[in-house]
Amino acid sequence: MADNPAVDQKSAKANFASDQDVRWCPGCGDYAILAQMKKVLPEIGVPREKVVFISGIGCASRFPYYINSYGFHTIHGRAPAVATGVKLANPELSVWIITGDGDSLSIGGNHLLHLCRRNLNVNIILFNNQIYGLTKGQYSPTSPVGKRTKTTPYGSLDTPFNPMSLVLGAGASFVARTIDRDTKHMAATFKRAAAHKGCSFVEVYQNCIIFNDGAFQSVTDPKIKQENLLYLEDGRELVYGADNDKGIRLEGLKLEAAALNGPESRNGLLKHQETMPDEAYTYLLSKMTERPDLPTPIGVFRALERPTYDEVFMQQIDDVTQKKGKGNLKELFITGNTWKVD
Amino acid sequence: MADNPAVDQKSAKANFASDQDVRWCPGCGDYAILAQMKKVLPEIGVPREKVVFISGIGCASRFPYYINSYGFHTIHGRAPAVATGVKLANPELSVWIITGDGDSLSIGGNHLLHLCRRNLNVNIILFNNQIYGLTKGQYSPTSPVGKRTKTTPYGSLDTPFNPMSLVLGAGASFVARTIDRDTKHMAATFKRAAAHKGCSFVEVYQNCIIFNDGAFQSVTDPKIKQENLLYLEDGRELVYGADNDKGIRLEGLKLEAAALNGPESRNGLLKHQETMPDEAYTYLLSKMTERPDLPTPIGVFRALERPTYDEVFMQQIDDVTQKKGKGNLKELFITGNTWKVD
Amino acid sequence: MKPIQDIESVTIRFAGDSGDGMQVTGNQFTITTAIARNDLSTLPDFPAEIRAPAGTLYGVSGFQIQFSSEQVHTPGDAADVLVAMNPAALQAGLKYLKNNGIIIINTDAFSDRNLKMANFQENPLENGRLKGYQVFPVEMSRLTKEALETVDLSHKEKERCKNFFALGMIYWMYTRSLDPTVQWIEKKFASKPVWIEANTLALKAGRNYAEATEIFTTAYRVVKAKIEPGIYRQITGNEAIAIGLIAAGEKAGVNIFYGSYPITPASEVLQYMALYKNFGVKTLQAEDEIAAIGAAVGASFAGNIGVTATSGPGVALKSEFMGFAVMVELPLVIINIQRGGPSTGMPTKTEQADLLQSLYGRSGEAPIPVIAASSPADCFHTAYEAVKVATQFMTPVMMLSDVYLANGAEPWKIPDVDKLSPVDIHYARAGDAYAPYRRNDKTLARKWALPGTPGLEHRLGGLEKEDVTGNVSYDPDNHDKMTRYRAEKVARIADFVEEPQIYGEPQGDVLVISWGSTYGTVLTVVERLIKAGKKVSFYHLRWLNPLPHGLETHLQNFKKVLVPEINLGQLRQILRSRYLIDVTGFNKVRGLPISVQELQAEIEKMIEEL
Amino acid sequence: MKPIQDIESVTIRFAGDSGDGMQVTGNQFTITTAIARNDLSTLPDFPAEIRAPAGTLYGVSGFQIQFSSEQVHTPGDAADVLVAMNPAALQAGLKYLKNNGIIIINTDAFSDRNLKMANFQENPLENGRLKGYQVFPVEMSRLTKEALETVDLSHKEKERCKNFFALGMIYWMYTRSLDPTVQWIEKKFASKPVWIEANTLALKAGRNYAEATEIFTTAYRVVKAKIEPGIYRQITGNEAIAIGLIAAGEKAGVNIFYGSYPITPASEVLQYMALYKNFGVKTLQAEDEIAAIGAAVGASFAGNIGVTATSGPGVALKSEFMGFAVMVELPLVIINIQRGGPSTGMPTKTEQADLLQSLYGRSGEAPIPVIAASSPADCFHTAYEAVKVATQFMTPVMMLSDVYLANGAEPWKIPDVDKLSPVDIHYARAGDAYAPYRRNDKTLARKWALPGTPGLEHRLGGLEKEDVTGNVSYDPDNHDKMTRYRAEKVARIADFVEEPQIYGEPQGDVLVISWGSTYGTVLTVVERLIKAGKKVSFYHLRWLNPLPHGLETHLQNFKKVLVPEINLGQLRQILRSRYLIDVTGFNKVRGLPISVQELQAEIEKMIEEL
Ligand SMILES: Cc1ncc(C[n+]2csc(CCOP(=O)(O)OP(=O)(O)O)c2C)c(N)n1
Ligand SMILES: Cc1ncc(C[n+]2csc(CCOP(=O)(O)OP(=O)(O)O)c2C)c(N)n1
Ligand code: SF4
Ligand code: SF4
Ligand SMILES: [Mg+2]
Ligand SMILES: [Mg+2]
Repeated sequence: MADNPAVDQKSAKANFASDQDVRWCPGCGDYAILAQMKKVLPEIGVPREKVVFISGIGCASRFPYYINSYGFHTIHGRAPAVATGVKLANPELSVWIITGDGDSLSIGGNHLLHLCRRNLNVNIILFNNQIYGLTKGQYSPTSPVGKRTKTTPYGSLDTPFNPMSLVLGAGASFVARTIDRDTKHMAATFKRAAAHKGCSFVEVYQNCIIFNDGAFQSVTDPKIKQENLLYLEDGRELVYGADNDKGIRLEGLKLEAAALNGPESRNGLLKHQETMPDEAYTYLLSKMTERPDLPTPIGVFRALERPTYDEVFMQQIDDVTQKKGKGNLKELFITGNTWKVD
Repeated sequence: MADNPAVDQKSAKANFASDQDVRWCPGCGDYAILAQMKKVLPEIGVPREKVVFISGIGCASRFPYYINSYGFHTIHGRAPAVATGVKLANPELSVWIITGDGDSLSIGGNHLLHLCRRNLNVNIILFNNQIYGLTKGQYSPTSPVGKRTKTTPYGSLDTPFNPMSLVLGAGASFVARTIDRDTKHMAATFKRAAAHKGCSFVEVYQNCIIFNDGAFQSVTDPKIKQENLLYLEDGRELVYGADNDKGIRLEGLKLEAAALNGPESRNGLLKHQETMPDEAYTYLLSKMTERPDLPTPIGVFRALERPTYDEVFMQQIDDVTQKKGKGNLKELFITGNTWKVD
Repeated sequence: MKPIQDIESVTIRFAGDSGDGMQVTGNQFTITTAIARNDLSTLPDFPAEIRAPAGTLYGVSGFQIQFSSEQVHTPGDAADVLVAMNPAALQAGLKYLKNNGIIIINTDAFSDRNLKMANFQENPLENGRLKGYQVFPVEMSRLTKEALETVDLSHKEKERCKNFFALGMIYWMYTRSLDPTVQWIEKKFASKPVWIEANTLALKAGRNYAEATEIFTTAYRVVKAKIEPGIYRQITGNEAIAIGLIAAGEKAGVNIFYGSYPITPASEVLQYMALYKNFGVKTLQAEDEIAAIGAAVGASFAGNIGVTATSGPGVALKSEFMGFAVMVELPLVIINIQRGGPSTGMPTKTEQADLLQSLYGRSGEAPIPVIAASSPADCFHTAYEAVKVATQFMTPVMMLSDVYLANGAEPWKIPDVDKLSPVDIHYARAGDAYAPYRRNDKTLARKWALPGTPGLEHRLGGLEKEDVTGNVSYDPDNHDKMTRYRAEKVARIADFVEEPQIYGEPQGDVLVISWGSTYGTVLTVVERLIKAGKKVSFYHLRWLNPLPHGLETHLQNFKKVLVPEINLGQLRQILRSRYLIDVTGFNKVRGLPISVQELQAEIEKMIEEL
Repeated sequence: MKPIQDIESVTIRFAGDSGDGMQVTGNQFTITTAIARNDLSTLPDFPAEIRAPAGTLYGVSGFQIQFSSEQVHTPGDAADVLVAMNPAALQAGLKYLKNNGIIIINTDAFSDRNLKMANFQENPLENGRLKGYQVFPVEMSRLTKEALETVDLSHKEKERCKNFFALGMIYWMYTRSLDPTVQWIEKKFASKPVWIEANTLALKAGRNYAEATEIFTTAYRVVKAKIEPGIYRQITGNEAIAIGLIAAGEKAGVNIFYGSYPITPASEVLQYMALYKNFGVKTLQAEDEIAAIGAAVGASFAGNIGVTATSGPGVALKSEFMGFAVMVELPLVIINIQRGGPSTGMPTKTEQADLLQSLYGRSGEAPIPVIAASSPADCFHTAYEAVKVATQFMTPVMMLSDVYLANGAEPWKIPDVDKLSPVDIHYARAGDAYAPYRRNDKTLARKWALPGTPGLEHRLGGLEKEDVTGNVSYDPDNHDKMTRYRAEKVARIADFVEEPQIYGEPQGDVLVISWGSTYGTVLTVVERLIKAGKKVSFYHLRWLNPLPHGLETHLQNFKKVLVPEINLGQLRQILRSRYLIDVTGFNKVRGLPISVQELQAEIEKMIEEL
């Protein structure tokens, strides 16, 4: 650590600020995310020139313009595809995908999931505001049933996706959630994502103050959030509430909230394990947001290492080259049945 | 039942046979699936003219040509989208989507998952042969790691999708698996899918004799399949093996295979429940194929009713019409600020 | 009373912060002007950002209206009057103002902070920067607050009424009645009486201030225009599309299935359609553009009329399904509301650069009829006609609009429902000996056989089909034949749809040909030039594919043919190829409508050089 | 010895069941013919089905070769000799046979069942159906099995060698050495000696049978052609593309990133590329066409050369990213191997109907250079040149091929690696004052700045960019300027690439203009007509965008201009528009190459009517 970390950090932060005017709506949750990212980047130990931010289209996707690194603002839903090319072209780059709930779960759902299954070593930050911001307020695949928006004047009919369950179903190796209003938690989560070798998926609850203000009120309003938030910490029991007076235990294969009112009431409380090899545990965590009786978990749901795509991809090239020798054009040209005419 | 069911069934089966030459490779598993479908259709109680088969592109997707009903052979990966329009245009139709593993999980993955979350009342039959058949033998998103195919001459690097986990993650309400070689089971499964109100997803293990012969040998070879197959039956314990001498029990949140060698060894065996509201149970079933030590479950994994999309969609139209009165063009024209010029 | 001066036409531009209510102000002025029976045309000018920080240049929201005692076809190149609610609005608005134009300024917003944000080094009210204009500085915020002294609202709330104060002043200047706006306020705020009081007071205060203060010396009057009798409403292009589609569905007796994915500037059409569920309209916000058109095609297969709308990047995604629709010959309407391209381009700016994409953006020989709307209200008729041709010919139809039409508004003479032309559909009926690809002799359309009908079971797909039977066929001659059938079917549409009329003499020096939203500009220019005795005529293309039969003759009857387009010459290229005539282009790709002035200059130069 | 007759050129068609090994037979005959120094051109004709049931018509697999002592540019319209291994092959093959042509028939396959499956009511060998042909009935299956009596294989296995028996007969007929094939057999079956024995025996038995039996009376000899000295190999279009890309990558010193999604007929290119990982080639089978091009664009951003290949329906999906690539100005090669359209169309049949899609299938003004290959071997040079222009001009380049080139093969004169033209890249370097959109004076290309380089951090995207800085800009004049820059950059490519040479006199009666795979047919026809004294010349376009500077002059120097295309006149339309010349089209959309005969007849008629 530097002598004066505060100063260092500040200059480092400025280091990642680009010269572009930030053009989100005043009060948008995106600002807080940007601020944390600029704070975290100098701390992950990758020089600016090796950082690439790749986004699709949406309010969230303007993000790369505001970071002074390499940036690529691509097309709607396709950032994971572009990121795949970037990372495979140069595996040394630290690649960050910035996307919105429409960008990544509506038009871009397939690319996101293929990225997760392949386990490319990149970081995906999904700004989930449960709305289409840039196009001015249509519902998204994470908007709740009944939601009235510009395109659902009588209420939405579509059961929303559970982004966590979805990426777990696709085999994501790192899955986490954080909240725009919880800046420290957010910074810590970004750092964990950066540190994870493999595809890191981070859902950020992000408030769209214009078209969906208060969507996450239950977990951001200081008056009530303590009762609704469960902070996941590796090895710690699933305990929550302002007074840590509630916990989660398993009943059969089902999660139950339990009041903690005595030492023995702690029996059977689940203990969080990021590397839980049991598929079911993480999946149950992901489903908690669908249960009105359970709190919303935030933090790292899972961090399991498995070979990354870029790693095995480059390895295969090396192996084949080892085996066949470095390619030689002249030899390639005369492969197969040749004959000579003189 | 008719007096002579055999004859009746035969004529009914002929009833659904189209006049087109079937052009799959001799020995392809698709033939068996077609035969069972033609057998089942007359039994589900929907007249021919109300049946619509919709497919994408691939060997599997030629299917609609061979059924004498309404049929729509659309474009690669997009059958779920087309089916959505068909069903919403006329909810009385019995809509069947026929698709391959490439069609539905590679290019069409997103549409498939959105269909599942919306819970449109249609039936999806995915012919999973773990290969691209029609384009002559490239690997697919269900091909195992290491698989050598035309496009992976040195072995595939991509972790495959688990189709079951994926559709569960998307909220599918009916999920089942069957095998081309097990004709009776297949017929029964198709009937269950047809009977389910909501989006029914059926994975059929299908042998591509030309490009991926024997991919499912462990569950089709009469010599070994008994040890590798677990037949799911609602309310029945998870028991398998030629002599029903093995079972599945839960250890914490993990499934374990157990030898059954005495009455008390049956303690703690899991009992199959199609309507298990616990997310984790069905999810664990879906993950069994990733565990070499566990058998492959076939049958209905889940059959949970929830409102269907077509139902709420039409209901909303009715409600609005009720509330606003049937639309009147003249009134529509003069909505808003009007003025008169004489 | 101050003197009143008669004038023929005026262009006013209201400009302020996004939060200043300029769109409401503009719309109110428009309605009042329409009721006063002037002809008019309007254009809102939104910022690209959702909600830019207050006071910024890129947060300025504008609204322009041209009104006149003569016919008006554009919102005006440049404004006679600029109402600037803050420094940024002034800075951004100046370039739209005529020399010697009037500027009405809310001086209360001219704080140092605001000036800086608007890139003014010094206060332009003080440094002579506004010389050459007629400047009317008004402390609008203060005056509004004063007028509302007795009203039970906070200071901040009161200040929000200042747009009505500004509107009141303008009403005085153009001798307008306050009544329509007062009525509107009463309806709009029916549940919040305090706001009725506040806004009405502000409006009246503005009028009274203008009347009383010495800085306003003259009021103006634009006398009534000759306007066809009828009931009118103000309509934007996007709203007109929605209503046109619904009308066509009703006339056809078939449900409209509208599948779409939001994209600027097409999202609004989905938003309107979603409101009209009581017409049996089915709307699906699909997961992407491909699913949206796929569902529309599916709906068409099952007997609804499938419609989808998008903009350029979305059209790219839909093109595979458009080719499929050509093959399966089902009715389908694809609406492209063009915006600045290529790629994400300039999403809120107008352009006409997707014509070639509309015509050719598919693999294989995949002809699709293309129709373009010429004005906001014309979007109604165009959408209606697109549905009509799609069902009559069993074909996908591409309809083109653009940002300018989508957001622009004009008075729409409400048509008589009973006089709308019929939308005919040829169904195959139960009991028919149905051959899916047997064609109508005249239209070459096949018949529509709906799932659910016993005996008509059949299978369609994207593989080449055998003539008549529709079975899959790889026969070489059959493919050639079907390829030509598909082309010929589209060509024959020209035999059925109305031919455009030439405007002006049937021969002369210059024929101007336009399509889409340049209509208004070209018409204005040609009217002027004809008045000035020039031998200029005008032919506006409604169908771009097929081209009308009469076009060739017209082309030959003029010394020069000019095609103004907001692209690099796309229609021009088609015309040259088709008729081998040296058509000249006038092309500005600036994300803005072509201006009357620049086009007029160009044609005058052309005539001179003849 | 039987007499030997010299002839100039011969076309042979081998046809049999999918399982009969016709492709191997054809390929062996080809190599032997090449070694015997005839010029040649070949075309396999696969069934559309993967593996159709034995004996069916749609399961017939064919292979056609034309070889000659003169230059050969097509596999021949019609065959002199048809080798038919079963009734279906006979039925399907007859339409390709010349009057009085030779048919060599495996009579053992003429069972009732097979006849019925081939749609023969009666045995054509018996009912006079084959009158007008020279029929050679041979019991190939039986004779093969007899010849292999001593070999340790099952009856069924022995019968599988009958294709070598047939080949042996043809070798005798055309006085060919058996050696190359024997050597190939020895290599191919090195690990299965019994098959070496069997196949070699069958081959020799066929030769001996033809030599001995009285039914073959004459053998033929095609003397050596004048062929440029060098080392040759037989190459298909798809293989040539792969090798061309790899060569360009090596020359540039940059890795090729090849992202693709399988589709007929482009999948093979991915299959070849995947083999060559030891060249550092990176291949990704993406989840769809969009992801494939997206990854390629990403790779280009990060410093590889992104390449993607597909066919028509896939191009539709890629078009949004192509527009994006135009905007971000990165090198990218998109290869479209055209097939019969529209939609799924006729996936295994050839067509040239995606030219307009290539040029215009994107929203906005999004110009992309387009280059088309003219022959299987030319695919090498075309792919190479596409990469070269993509990097030199920082632009996406579209390369066109088609089914006919993809599957067809011809001798490729192996080029000298050291003489391949250089592939230059202009990188921005660390320390440069980098402005992402500062352009090269001559090419208008911007510089490539690779992520990882300190100090060159910058951001690209699909929104319109400010000139020089590349910042997002909605400025009207900037947009017009950038739009014209993008167009001009592509236009300037014509200043740098080689101009095609006119074939024949620079003026005359008819100029034939072609592009893509019609090259061979047109060249053959024009050669013949020139020999016959006609004033016909030929100009083949390699770049379709931009068009070569010299083209206009050529067009003016002929009385008539004819453009033969396998579409409804797409290049014709471009030429008419650009040059205002009444270009005539010759268009057959049959999924097949245009035949020499029909084109020749057309031109002769044209000349007559002059
Ligand atoms: C191909 C395409 N389709 C549609 C759009 C329009 N569009 C831009 S952003 C967006 C959705 C934005 O929502 P989200 O991804 O949630 O991002 P947010 O704005 O909420 O941050 C849409 C539909 C587009 N730009 N491109
Ligand atoms: C847009 C598009 N891309 C690619 C193809 C080529 N294609 C046809 S089928 C297919 C995959 C087939 O695999 P699968 O879906 O598993 O079906 P199967 O043939 O194995 O039954 C592909 C890639 C196509 N027809 N259209
Ligand atoms: S619209 Fe919503 S998400 Fe977009 S910038 Fe504004 S507040 Fe943020
Ligand atoms: S290629 Fe495979 S899946 Fe396709 S028809 Fe043949 S055996 Fe069946
Ligand atoms: Mg969002
Ligand atoms: Mg498959």
